[in-house]
Amino acid sequence: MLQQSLFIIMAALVLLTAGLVAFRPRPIESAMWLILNFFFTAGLYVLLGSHFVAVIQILVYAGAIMVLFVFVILLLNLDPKELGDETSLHWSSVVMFVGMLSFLLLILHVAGPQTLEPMEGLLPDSKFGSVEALAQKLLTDYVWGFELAGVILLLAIVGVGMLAYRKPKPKTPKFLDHQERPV
Amino acid sequence: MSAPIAYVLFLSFAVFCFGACGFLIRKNALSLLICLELMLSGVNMAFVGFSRLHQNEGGNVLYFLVITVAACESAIGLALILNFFRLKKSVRLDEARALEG
Amino acid sequence: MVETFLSNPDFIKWAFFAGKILLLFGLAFGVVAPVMIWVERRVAGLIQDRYGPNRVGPFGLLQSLADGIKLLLKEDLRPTEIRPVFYLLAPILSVIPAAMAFAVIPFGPPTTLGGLLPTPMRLQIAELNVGLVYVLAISSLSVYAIALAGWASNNKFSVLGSLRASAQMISYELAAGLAIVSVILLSGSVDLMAIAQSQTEMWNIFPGFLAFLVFLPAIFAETNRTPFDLPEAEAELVVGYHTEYSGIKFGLFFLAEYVNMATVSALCILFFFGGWEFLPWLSWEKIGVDLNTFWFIPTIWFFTKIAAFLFFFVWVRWTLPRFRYDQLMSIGWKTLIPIALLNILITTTYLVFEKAS
Amino acid sequence: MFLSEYLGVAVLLILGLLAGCGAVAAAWLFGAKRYYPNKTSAYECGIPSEGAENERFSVRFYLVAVSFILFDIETIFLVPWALGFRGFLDNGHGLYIWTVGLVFLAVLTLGLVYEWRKGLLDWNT
Repeated sequence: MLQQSLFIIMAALVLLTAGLVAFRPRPIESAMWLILNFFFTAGLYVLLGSHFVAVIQILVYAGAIMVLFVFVILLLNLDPKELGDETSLHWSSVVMFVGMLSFLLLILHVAGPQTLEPMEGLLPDSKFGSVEALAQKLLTDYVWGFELAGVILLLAIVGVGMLAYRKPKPKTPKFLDHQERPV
Repeated sequence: MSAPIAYVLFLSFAVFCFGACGFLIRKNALSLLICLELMLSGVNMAFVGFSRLHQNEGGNVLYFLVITVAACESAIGLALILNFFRLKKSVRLDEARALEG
Repeated sequence: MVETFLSNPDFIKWAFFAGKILLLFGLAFGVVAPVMIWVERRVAGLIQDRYGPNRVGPFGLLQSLADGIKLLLKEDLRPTEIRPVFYLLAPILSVIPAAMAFAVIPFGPPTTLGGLLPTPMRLQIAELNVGLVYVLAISSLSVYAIALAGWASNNKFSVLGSLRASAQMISYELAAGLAIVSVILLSGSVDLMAIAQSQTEMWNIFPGFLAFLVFLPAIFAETNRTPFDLPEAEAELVVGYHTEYSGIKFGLFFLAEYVNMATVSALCILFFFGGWEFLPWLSWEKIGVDLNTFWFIPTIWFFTKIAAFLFFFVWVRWTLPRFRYDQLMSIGWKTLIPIALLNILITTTYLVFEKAS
Repeated sequence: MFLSEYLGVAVLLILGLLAGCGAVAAAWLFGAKRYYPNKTSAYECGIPSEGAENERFSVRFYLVAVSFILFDIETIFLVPWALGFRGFLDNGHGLYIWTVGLVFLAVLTLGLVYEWRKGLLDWNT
């Protein structure tokens, strides 16, 4: 029973921070709320039993990707008029949001009531959610995914290299003093 | 005895909806990418939820692949935003009018 | 009535749990930080052939207490054009990861505390089986405090200092992560208790010397200690990201730095110097120490190793000169990371072909 | 059952939070508050600060953060590989796991070499 109540609390916190991320105007605030959201999602994954995934969620999302976002927000150091903070909360988006949620209730109703029973507990010695079980699965069935992830990372490195880097113009002239300079 | 799969799915769909709504109503590029990260995090929740339901590690492995794509996507997205900022001196999306007829 | 209360296992389990937390939290925040301030200034005096603080209390022992009270009572200066929420959030955000990092550090073999506990329990606050990755995750969170501190104080020097400090911490965290991968290869486990127990015969520093060569500069850079503390250097950047902080907020940054230093040196000992084992080939069992009665000897030996390592931190600070910023970054990216990748290659090839033969 | 492990983490989180907020609140409570303009202006070694308050900084910091993410994810993939290495080694698939890991490492070392040659890692500014 403790698990259910903890799950409800964690889910409520995740939804609260997700709403704050979506509807707070300034990017630095929504970035901070998103970091909190990732923490509560990691807590949710712990409740679902996958410990390694929860720690990776903190390490990669909250510890690496959001650092990049905070860096760019600090780097650009914009004052509000350049930011375009005002959000155009249009009634169409509210309707769309409610439509999506009701659509989900429809699916759950069609999928059948058995989705509402609690998932059966883990066996005491089951290694679900640990690093060994994931390593076993990752390196046998999903080896091609493992290699292709490396290739995707390489593509991203090359892409960023092309997009964001300009060769600095050589400030000092190329000619040394004793060489003559073209007129 | 963990929570039913319906709760996990409902939660992941709701987080995805928040991300999608934030994506549609924001006017500056940085918040756009932040809401995109929120949508990806919602999708990850569904993967882990199903992985827990069938007690099979496949969902967790897919979670890893989605994280790789999310990181590469936000890296490239921010590179584009930096170039856009270098051009237009602001990240307001209303400035991006070059393609308007 | 009291015996039944004392002897029922639940009470003992929770008392043991609370005792572990109080011991580690009290040690880290109450003992390590003040004593380290005192040790740092005394050793600096020793190296520069002068006295350290010796006015307040015997041998100046109460000096750090006096500093603490002074910091508390100083004026709560708040410059005008700061961003108030993030200005106050930054010192708090620097203390939280420091406090959470030592949750998984084991400080002794599983014991029954000389018969007090019904079953042998682990001397570890949180027995996570993903302990190592948890430590990596928490140490990657301490970048936020520095980035926010610089940006919130809205001062040119502090913004530049905070960007440089976080860029340095990021690149050396990467080198530390790759060094830890080869430690996992050597010890074959991610749980910190298992890593320490796998080193009874051979410490990891002998097969994994290259990994240690990468890990040591990485932990110096991660806690912004010399020779990697350019962003905090008084001469260059006016104390870098905490220029606008004064009083206890400034003190919190240093408290977090010292606690991080203790945690990181405990990790280095666990990974490479065999945790609480006596000597490389002389584990406690070999010497014949009966761990049931003398259960506390490995723990005390572990804490003396940490103290030695902290002394090494201070000793390096007052002997080595500071790196220039481009040297510092090129060391991080162009020497440490290639060496770490090379080390992974060597370790795996050694393991495969040693197994094959 | 397994939740009690995370209780330690939660307690330490709360203790850290209390220590931080307690210290800041104590400073706010005890500290004197005599502000006057030249004390509360930004610190410029005494001379009034000139130059734009938020001029732009070089894109170098962005490049470091991006390469950090991409190589951090490489470390994430290497952790399960390093852990599963011994298991595969014991039941005879040593060479298989070796080649899998080495291909992954080679691809990403290629990325590092690309960054090195293109000059993304130089800090001559």
